[in-house]
Formats: sequence, structure tokens, C-alpha cells
Amino acid sequence: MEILKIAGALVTLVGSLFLFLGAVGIVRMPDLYNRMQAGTKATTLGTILTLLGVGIYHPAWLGRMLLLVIFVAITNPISSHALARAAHFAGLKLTKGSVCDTLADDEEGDDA
Amino acid sequence: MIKRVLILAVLVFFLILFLSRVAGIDTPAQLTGVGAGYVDRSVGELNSPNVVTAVVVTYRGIDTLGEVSVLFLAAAAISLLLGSTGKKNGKGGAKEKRSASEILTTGADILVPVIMLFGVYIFLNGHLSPGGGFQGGAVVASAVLLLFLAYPGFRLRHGILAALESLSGTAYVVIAVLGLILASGFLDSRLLPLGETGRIISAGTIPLVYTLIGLKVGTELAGIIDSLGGDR
Amino acid sequence: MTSLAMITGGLLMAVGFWGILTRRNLIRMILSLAITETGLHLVMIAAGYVRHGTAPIIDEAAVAGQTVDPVPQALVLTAIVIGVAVNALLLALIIRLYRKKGTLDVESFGELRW
Amino acid sequence: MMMTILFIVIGVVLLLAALLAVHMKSLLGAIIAVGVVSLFVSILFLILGAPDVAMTEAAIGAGLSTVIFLFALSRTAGRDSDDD
Amino acid sequence: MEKFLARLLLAALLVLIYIVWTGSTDGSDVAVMSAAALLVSAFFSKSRRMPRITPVKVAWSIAYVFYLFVAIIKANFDVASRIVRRKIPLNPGIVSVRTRLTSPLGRIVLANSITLTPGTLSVEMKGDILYVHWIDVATTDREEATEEIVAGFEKYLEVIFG
Repeated sequence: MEILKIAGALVTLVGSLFLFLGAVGIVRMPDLYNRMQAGTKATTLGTILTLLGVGIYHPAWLGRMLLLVIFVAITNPISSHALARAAHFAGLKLTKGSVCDTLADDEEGDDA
Repeated sequence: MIKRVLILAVLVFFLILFLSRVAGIDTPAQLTGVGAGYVDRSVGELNSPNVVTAVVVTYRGIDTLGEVSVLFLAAAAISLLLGSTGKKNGKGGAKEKRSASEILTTGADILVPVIMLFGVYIFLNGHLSPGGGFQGGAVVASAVLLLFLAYPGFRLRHGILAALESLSGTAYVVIAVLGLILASGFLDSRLLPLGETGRIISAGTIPLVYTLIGLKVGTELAGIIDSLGGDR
Repeated sequence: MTSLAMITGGLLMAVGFWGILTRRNLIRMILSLAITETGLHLVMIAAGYVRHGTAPIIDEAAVAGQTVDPVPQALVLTAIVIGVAVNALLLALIIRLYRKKGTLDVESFGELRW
Repeated sequence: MMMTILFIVIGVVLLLAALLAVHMKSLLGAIIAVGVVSLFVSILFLILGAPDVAMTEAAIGAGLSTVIFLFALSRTAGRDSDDD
Repeated sequence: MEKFLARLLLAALLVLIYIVWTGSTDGSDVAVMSAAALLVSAFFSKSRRMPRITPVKVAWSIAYVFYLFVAIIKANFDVASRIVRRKIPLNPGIVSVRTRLTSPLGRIVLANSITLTPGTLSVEMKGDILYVHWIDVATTDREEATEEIVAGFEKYLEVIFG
């Protein structure tokens, strides 16, 4: 019983560590797209681990937490995709050192 | 500038007045008065573990009826204010909206039924766990909002919306009046058998009334989103 | 805890009133009104708090007489919903005004001044 | 004791977000700040033993209300935030 | 008929989610929620054709979940190793890749997986071309990028949603 509680707390701690890393990444990255990269991955894993930790801590809630994990895994990438897409259409340029922007090139080709 | 200093002085005066009344308050160690009465009677009388639900739906049910009507009036006024000038700027909308991406559309198709069912779950379990008609209605309205975002051309069918809205309102009042006739008072929930604690079908009419409130709040909030969000 | 929550709520209300009275953009005035409402809700909930109180849901875990007061909660529950409807109504009025005048500055709506 | 510290921390964040909402230059940022205020207040409600109210505040205050403000902002083209 | 069956399947799925969520199998509760699920699926279902479920697909799905989870963890350590440097190593750009998947469900799973794996973020999907923001562009050629980003997932998804 006691070991389950410690394990759950540890998993939750690791999850919050990843969430913190995501926050640092959002501050340090140069443009929106790179920020979304750091933000999405870190928050997804961080939230999943936090929920799993709660599920291990309270074994009765494990089913609920697994459902929430699935929900987060579906919605989080969709929302970051929608944000990145909207930013691109709003005309947000990539950061200076970027190599290529195939989407913008193709868009111009469509308009011409 | 002088205006701001004056405003600041007045605000600080009222804040000090408020804080001097409040700062010394001791947290009571025990619940007393009306609240304690409701907490004591809620399970025995109405079989509703969630006391807040019992207060909202039964003990103070007539207030809730009034609040729901205020909500209806606000929704109607908004659609009156924004809906009428529709046809005039047909050309203004020439800047056509970009259709949502396939990923968002498919995602919405998957998620909308789940979110809807979650809203229904919240308002059906209002008497057992935290939740109820208002929260469930908000969740249902947010599912409609997701449909709006995924399908920019999406329009609510106002006929169905109005029918559902008025039907649930009428049913609410009918149940309230039936309580007056068949049980001991207006909106008395002991119209139906109280049932076994912890099941959805228990606590008399509470789940029924909260479902009606949930439908009403959901349709009204969806209507507000529709009239504010659609660019007509 | 009660006084702490009440102080927080009171300060929130003060910030909201400051916004309503000094800002000139209409949407920002409504935002300040929303902050004021939130502070008021916090004060009302704090008024019903009991030391070490549990949520007013009666099950095995709840001790008799140790639950918090359900009445302010019921009032705030409906007040939040009404608040958002009223905010939406105000915003609808603002949209109409904007269509008429093309601005959100409260100073330019001088017809109603007395 | 833990709860009191948590309460004070959240309260400070709340007041900062509220001040930001009133004094920020960009209206969009102010709307987000009001959403943050709603979200943190819902945590305070949970600490004060009001899960029903916390749910309502999180769903309506932080969710729908923010969206309604954003709709109004987009319909008034909102760029001329002529605050001083 | 097929539409009707799809709706029924959706309702059954919703009831299953409800039972897992509450952990209650009491008859009256499940009956009430089944009625609600039927109503919801009657009004809000797009009635897409559900993929047929076979044991092979289930096995591949489980393998895919593990594959994806490993990829997510790798992605997080990738991000972590980038942001702790003094100067973040970046070579970003948007490249296009091609997918062979046709079922909408498979395509959304693919897009989400790409977003969750190291250094890539799906920005736009047009037909079978997928535009991906890549944090460390190795190649701008469409075919090579496809090989690099998509192929690993497509191997599984073609079986699961094929």
C-alpha cells in the first residue's frame, strides 16, 4: 500500500518536472513554431505522467485517469496543430535561421 | 489626473472600510443556522447527498426558476441586438473564411459526442457528485463551440433550438406546479419516489429538473455563442 | 482562512472598480466588471467557510457539522451563469455601438452625458 | 498551514493577473489575463470546500466567458485599444 | 443500415466510456446513460465507417501504443537536451511529406503522432500532402523527408486502419 503511494508521488513529480521543462522551453525558444514544439511535447508527457501518478496513488481512479490520458493525447496535438496553422495563415514568419518554408512557397504557387 | 487621484482616494476609503470589517473575522468552528438545517435534512428528506443541488433545485428552487428566466431574457436580447441587421452587409463577408483543416474537423467529429455525453453525465449526476445543470449546460455549449470552430459555415437550426428550449422551460414549470398539487409545495421534489441513495434514478424529481435546467442553459449559451460568433 | 479569502476578494473587487472607473476602452471596462464579479463571488464563498470544512456532499467521509455552508454556494453557482449572460449582453450592446460610431472609446459617446 | 501558504501564493498571482488585465496595452492579453484570474479563483473555491462552484467557474468563467470576449474583440476589429 | 449500425456502435462505445469512468455497473444507472448515449449519437454522429476490428489489428495497435510512447519520451529528452544548452541548436523549417493513408481516422492519428515525436509539428494537411515544421531539417526533398518522418508510423497505421 505504502509503496504504491510513494510510486504515485514519484511519477507525479517526474511529470511536473517535464511540465517545468516545457515552460522553460516556451520562454527560451525563438519563434512560435519552435515554442509549440517544446510546449506540446512537454505538456503532453507531463500531463500524462501526472495523471498516471494520481491513478497509481488512488488505484480506484486508475480507469478514470486512463480515459483522461487518452483524451489529453488526442486533444493536445490537435490544439497545437490548430494554433500553428492559424499562426501561419496570419502571416507569422519563421525565425531568421530557418532553412525553408515549403508551405509558404506552395501557397504562393496556388495564388499565382 | 486629478480625477484619478480622486477615484483612488474613494476606492482606498471603501477598501479600508471593507477590510476593517473583515480582517478580524474568526472562522467559525461549526456550521450553524439555515445552512446547518439544510445539511441535516437534505439526505433524510430528499435523499440527495449533494446539499448544494438540494438547495438549488428544491429548497430555493423558485430563485433558480427566476435565474433561468433572466438567462433566457439575456439570450433573447442578444439575438435581437445582433441578429436583425443580417442581410445588409452581405458583401462585407466577401473575405471568405478559410475552411478548417481536416485534422481539426475529424478531431471534432470524434470529440463532440464524447463531450456531449460528459455534459449529460454531469447534469444527470448533479445530486450525487459535484456538478449539475449549470455546469453540464456549459459543457454542452462548449461542444457546440467546438462544432463552430471546426465547421465555419455551421449554423444552429434555430427551430429545434427554440423548441427544445421552450419545451424544457414548460416542463420545468409543469413539474413545479405538480409539486404544489401532489406533494407539499412548489417544486417539491418528493413527487416521485425517493429511491435508493447513490443511483441516478433517486431523489425524486431532482435529476429530472436538473436535466431540464441543463438543456435550457445549454441551448441558451449555445444561442449566445451563435449570435455573438456568427459574422452576419 | 476566511479573512484571507475575504481580503483577496476585496482587493480583486478594488482592482476591478479601478479598471471600470479609469479605463476608456469599453471592452476593457467589461473585463474589469468581470474581475469585480469574481472578487464578489470569492467573498460570498468565504462567508460560508467553516474551519477544516469539507464540501457539502454527505457521504461516509463527511463529519456532521463540519461541512461548509451550502447556501452561499448555491447563490454563487447561479450568479456566475447570470454574470456571463449579462457580460455577453453588454458586449452585444458594445458591438452595436461600434457599428454605429466605429470606435470603442467611451469619451466619444457623449450623447448620454448629463 | 500548507493550505494557507498555497492560498496566499494563488492570491498574489490572482491580484497580479487582475492588475495586468486592467493595465496591459493589448486587449487580447487582457482577455487572457481575465481567464487566468477565473482559473485561479476556481482553485481557491476548491480549497474553500466548494467543488460545485469551482466547476462552474472553470467551465463558464475561464472557458465560455473568454470565448465570448474574444468574439466581441474580433467583431469590433479591436485594434484601436485607445487606452492611455 | 450501415449508418444505423455505426451509430449503435458509437452509442455502445459511449456507454463503455461511461462505465469505465464511473466504475458503476448498476442496472438503472447504465440504462439511463444508454438512453442518453443513444440520443447523443443520434444527433451528433458523423457516422463514419468504423474500421473492422480483428485480432491482428488489435495486436498492431498495442504495439503502436508502445512505439508511440517510446517516441514521446524520446521527444521530451530531445527537447530537454536542446533547451538546457546555452545556445539552442536549431535548424528549423517547414517541409512537406506525403502520406498513403486514406481513412480520416488514420490520418488524424498520423498527424497527432507526428506532432508528438521528436522535433516535428504538423502544421497543415492538404490532400495527401502534410506540411511539417521540423526543428532540425535534414532534407528538403519530399520523398526523403517522408522516409524520415512518416514511414515509421505508416507501417503500423496501414495495418490498423487499412
